[in-house]
Amino acid sequence: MIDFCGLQLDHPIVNGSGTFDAIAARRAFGDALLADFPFSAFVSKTITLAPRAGNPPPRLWEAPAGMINSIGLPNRGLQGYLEHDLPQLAELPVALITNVMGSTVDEVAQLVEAVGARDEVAAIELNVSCPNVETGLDIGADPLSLAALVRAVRPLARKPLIVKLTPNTADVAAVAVAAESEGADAVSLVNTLRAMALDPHGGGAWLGGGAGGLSGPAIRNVALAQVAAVARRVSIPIIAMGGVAAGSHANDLLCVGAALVAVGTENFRDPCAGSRIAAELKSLQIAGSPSSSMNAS
Amino acid sequence: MIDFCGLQLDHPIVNGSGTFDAIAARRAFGDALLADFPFSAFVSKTITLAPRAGNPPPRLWEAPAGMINSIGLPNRGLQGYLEHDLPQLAELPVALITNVMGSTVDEVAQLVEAVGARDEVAAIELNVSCPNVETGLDIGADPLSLAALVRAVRPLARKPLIVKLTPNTADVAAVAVAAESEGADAVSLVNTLRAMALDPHGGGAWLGGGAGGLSGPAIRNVALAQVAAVARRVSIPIIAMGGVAAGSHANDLLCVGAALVAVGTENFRDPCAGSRIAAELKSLQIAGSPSSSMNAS
Amino acid sequence: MRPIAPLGRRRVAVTAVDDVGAYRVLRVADRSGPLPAAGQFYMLATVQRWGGGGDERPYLPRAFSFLSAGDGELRFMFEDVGPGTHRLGELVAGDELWITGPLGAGFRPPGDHRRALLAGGGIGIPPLAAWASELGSRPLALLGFRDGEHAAGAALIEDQARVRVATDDGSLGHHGLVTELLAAELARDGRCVVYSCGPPRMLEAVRALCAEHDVPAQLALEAGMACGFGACYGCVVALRDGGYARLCVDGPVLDAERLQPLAEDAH
Amino acid sequence: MRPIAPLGRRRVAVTAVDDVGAYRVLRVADRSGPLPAAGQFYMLATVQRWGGGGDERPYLPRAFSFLSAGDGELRFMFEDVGPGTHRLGELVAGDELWITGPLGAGFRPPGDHRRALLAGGGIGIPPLAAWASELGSRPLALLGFRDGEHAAGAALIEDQARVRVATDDGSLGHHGLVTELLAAELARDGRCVVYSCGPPRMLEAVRALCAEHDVPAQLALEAGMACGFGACYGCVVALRDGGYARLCVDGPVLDAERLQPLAEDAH
Ligand SMILES: Cc1cc2nc3c(=O)[nH]c(=O)nc-3n(C[C@H](O)[C@H](O)[C@H](O)COP(=O)(O)OP(=O)(O)OC[C@H]3O[C@@H](n4cnc5c(N)ncnc54)[C@H](O)[C@@H]3O)c2cc1C
Ligand SMILES: Cc1cc2nc3c(=O)[nH]c(=O)nc-3n(C[C@H](O)[C@H](O)[C@H](O)COP(=O)(O)OP(=O)(O)OC[C@H]3O[C@@H](n4cnc5c(N)ncnc54)[C@H](O)[C@@H]3O)c2cc1C
Ligand SMILES: Cc1cc2nc3c(=O)[nH]c(=O)nc-3n(C[C@H](O)[C@H](O)[C@H](O)COP(=O)(O)O)c2cc1C
Ligand SMILES: Cc1cc2nc3c(=O)[nH]c(=O)nc-3n(C[C@H](O)[C@H](O)[C@H](O)COP(=O)(O)O)c2cc1C
Ligand code: FES
Ligand code: FES
Repeated sequence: MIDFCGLQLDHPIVNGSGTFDAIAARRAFGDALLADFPFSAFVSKTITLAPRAGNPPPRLWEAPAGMINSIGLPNRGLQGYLEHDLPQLAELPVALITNVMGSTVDEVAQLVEAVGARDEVAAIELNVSCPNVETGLDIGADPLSLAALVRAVRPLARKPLIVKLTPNTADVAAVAVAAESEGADAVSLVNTLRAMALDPHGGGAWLGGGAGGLSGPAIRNVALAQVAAVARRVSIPIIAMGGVAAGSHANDLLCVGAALVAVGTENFRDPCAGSRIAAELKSLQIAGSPSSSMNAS
Repeated sequence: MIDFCGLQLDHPIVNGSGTFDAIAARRAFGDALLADFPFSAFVSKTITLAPRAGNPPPRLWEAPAGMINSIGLPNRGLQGYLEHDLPQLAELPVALITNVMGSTVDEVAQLVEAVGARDEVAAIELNVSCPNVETGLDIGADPLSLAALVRAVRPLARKPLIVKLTPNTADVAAVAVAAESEGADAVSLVNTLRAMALDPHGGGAWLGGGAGGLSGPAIRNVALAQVAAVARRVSIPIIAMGGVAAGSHANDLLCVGAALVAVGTENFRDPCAGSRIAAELKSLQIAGSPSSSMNAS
Repeated sequence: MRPIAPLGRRRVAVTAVDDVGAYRVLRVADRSGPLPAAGQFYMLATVQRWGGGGDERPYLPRAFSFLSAGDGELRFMFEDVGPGTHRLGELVAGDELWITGPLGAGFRPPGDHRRALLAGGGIGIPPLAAWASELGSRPLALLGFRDGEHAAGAALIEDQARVRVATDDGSLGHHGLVTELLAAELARDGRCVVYSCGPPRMLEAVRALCAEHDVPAQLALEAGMACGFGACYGCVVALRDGGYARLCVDGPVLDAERLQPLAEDAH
Repeated sequence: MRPIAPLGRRRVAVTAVDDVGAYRVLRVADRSGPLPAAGQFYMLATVQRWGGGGDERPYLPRAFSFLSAGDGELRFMFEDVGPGTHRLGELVAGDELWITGPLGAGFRPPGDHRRALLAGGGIGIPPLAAWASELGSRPLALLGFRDGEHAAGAALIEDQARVRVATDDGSLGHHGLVTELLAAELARDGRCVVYSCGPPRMLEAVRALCAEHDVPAQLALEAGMACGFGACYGCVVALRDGGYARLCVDGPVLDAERLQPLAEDAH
């Protein structure tokens, strides 16, 4: 058992927000999903106050050792989430972390308060880093704006508050320190790296949303550097992610100071990547390979 | 012929600083290198005021679709460069762009002044983005500090001054605008993305220098997004680079607004990557595929 | 209830590889999966070296409709159009694949005393062949192809359907578009449900034609997919109600009347 | 003057593949390159699918000393230790490689009325075999291996040198380290130049031993390389003067006396 902000988790592998839809996966795989749930906690896709349809297609681009997405945060909105999604997510055998995002302090406050009031929700992840929505980027890239946001919403959350940082910044550790100082219980990183692709047949940007975010193995070592930099500066736990596709990658992130590791894009290639990576990690740890006590800097 | 800040170049492909050593390559390949020089201009490795030995090995890590380097800017220092390297580089059949870096305004001023005074040098590239040296990162990530630097050194340069930006920043376009407003003649981007790798056998960071910079195909789409963002905000020419390995990649960068394209890591895989990519680009342009007049945003 | 996939990807072996005209047919042994329903698909990736192709791709698995299934064997059909299909085309018997599936929702029976009319072409054959086989009634299938070499693919459905072929270059059957055959057939007898799969441009013509004739149509659509099981929200098509449907869980077969006009390119 | 490489990489075909104990020997046809000098190396990458292996590697080309050269053919020898050598190990006759080379500076003759004494082991055989062949004097070669399967590699140098083998597990020759054989040989007759190539730990022992006996040594070193022609500054070893040498242009063969003690791991 791992204690993460008071949550007792079976193993350190969770999913990255927006990279696993437990409701859709249950339609695809049936109740076997509940019997063998790949993650020790489930992180929902980002919820916004109003429903969003998301960006026009195409939404995906395959990049060298990774992919770019421009999904645009489609979701049912807060009410739809509480009424439609939450009852189904409550059936999962693991703790639920709800990821929210707002474009103003007030929106975030409403989201955090409403979600935090629900017993089904074990923790809240605040997405301040989505590269597809202008505001997400700006708040999360600047320590001062982020501090103001966390200060305003922390008292309303009632649940552990995880701040998901953007990697598209000069000094991610400074932003993490700002979040910690205003009472964030944990930080998570990295979100996707701002990226772009052109239509090979001409005519401008490939993605319907214009730009997008890069994820997958291509960003693995960038994520590792950012997690290490943040771990050196904060003492709250870190959920680390970015390009994790095997137990050794998760182990690296734990080695530099992460508490949990999230699997994102690899879920698309292997729907049970979470369980596989947890098992690989366990056998690495039994084999006595570099452990989380190691100092990697 | 392409006009770039008054330099007349045969084609739009140059090399990225630090990714081709024309002096060493001539030792390896002989004078055939001069007869078939791969680039239309040669960009030197970064020169500092004092000589530097560089970082302890290992200096390289192979990443998914790319590599991380932590070379640490080894060079003979300004005097060594002027006396030892410059006469040899003057024998190259193309224009010479000298890349310099200093850790204070005064250092940069000395470098720019001394290098700019030499007839062999056609233009100066100012590296404010190397992730391996603390100051480089900081100046280049912040529009105000960069503006102050460019303001101070621009009058001393006598030659076209290209500012090489760091990608490790929240808003690269804002930094580019600052450089332009203080008289930079061009900007170049991207430099490497801050990254890290752990020793697979345990014991902490793999690279002797601790952290390093990611280059190669893995960063191609990140570079494209940054170049597009800068092109929308400045009107000075852009030397674009990051993961270019084929004519189509160069074409993409030209499409979003670059004037020249630099090849970096691909030189390691193919010493004649420059000529190959220039030829591929030419046949794409003849085939009438998306041209630089296209609006990609 | 649609057949449900075993949880996760599974490792299966290629048992045989055949060339049919311009197409490659891959047989794989799949003893642990359920029998899929026509129109469902699988996500495929090779176990060895999925990656390292053009521009360092493929990286994500690729979606393929099954062509036929039974006796612990699945058949897929494709043409080399990019790094993923290129890599799949290198496989020989004994090589291994990761597969996930069957996924998505397939075709629904015509009902309403309507006959099933199949219209499609090119790489759209697999779901139509599977559907004709499931219907068992040897429906009429109107198939369009670029040229004779591609039209050879029609052999893969000839046992299950009565096939009429059109080719762009006139080398076989009707010289012209398959939608010309479809228009004539709808004019002759409109009491049908059209089942269609093919390139975007063809599907859009089918959609428009069926709308015009007020004939229900079920289209097996394609979109770039990252996951195939609803995780990435990448595979959407625009609906008339202003929203989007995820093809991998809400489709790939969708009622034509729910759709906005389809974009004509591969987007 | 060392042989100079043709500018750029060139495409060559594998002509044969042999297994020698634990090692793979690759023959490639190279008609356009000059005859290389012992200790020089080539950068190799497959034309097809260099990438897509473990952790999406290999991406950069890999450095290999040549084992022998002549008649338009080069031979390389390696063991599967990672994604690059794994991919090379999949090659069969007819497959294609990109090669760049010959690169670097090789061994220099002993001179001074000293005899050449070769000491090395494992994957260090190629430069030693090439050097023995270039010397033509059938020098003594002391070779260490992990076990009998690896010791079979000694066959690749037996025509050129008088070989004495040591194995870690005692399955062949001397039971112990090759440096024990070397110590005895240096004690017997120190008028020699030691030429060495092997794993870092062995090279460091050879370096220390030769320093102790005041015997000159030329070490063929290894380091991770990105380019092989001086472009990346990645392949350095620390020198006693406080600086670094690039192995690909200043080496890979360096005088032992210029070096700091070598790190014992693969770093
Ligand atoms: C439900 C479903 C069923 C399918 N069934 C079949 C089938 O039975 N047989 C069959 O042959 N195909 C089928 N497909 C299509 C097949 O999945 C795609 O053609 C697949 O992408 C081919 O992969 P590729 O790597 O060979 O080509 P890709 O490189 O993926 O090229 C295919 C198209 O993708 C676009 N593209 C190009 N580069 C990129 C990039 N970097 N990132 C994203 N997109 C890019 C272009 O428009 C290109 O024309 C099906 C698709 C779906 C969704
Ligand atoms: C001049 C020269 C000549 C050589 N001659 C020969 C020869 O004749 N025969 C031969 O077999 N070998 C030779 N080598 C060594 C060979 O080039 C390397 O072993 C090569 O790296 C193997 O590639 P790989 O992908 O199989 O293994 P790699 O993955 O490169 O593993 C080799 C070592 O690299 C390190 N490593 C692991 N992961 C990474 C990573 N991601 N990035 C960087 N380093 C990593 C580890 O220490 C590992 O043990 C020579 C090397 C040099 C420099
Ligand atoms: C298709 C896709 C959708 C995503 N959606 C969200 C999201 O809704 N909210 C969020 O905070 N992060 C989102 N992310 C970011 C991931 O949670 C994760 O931070 C990122 O992908 C890096 O991890 P990876 O490399 O393992 O994928 C998304 C990523 C992908 C690829
Ligand atoms: C080994 C190596 C050394 C580099 N050295 C320098 C340098 O000295 N100065 C500099 O401005 N950029 C340096 N760079 C950055 C490149 O010029 C280029 O900006 C970057 O690698 C991105 O391009 P690429 O992906 O094509 O390699 C170096 C890059 C590499 C890989
Ligand atoms: S392919 Fe991922 S949601 Fe459909
Ligand atoms: S391998 Fe690049 S400088 Fe030696």
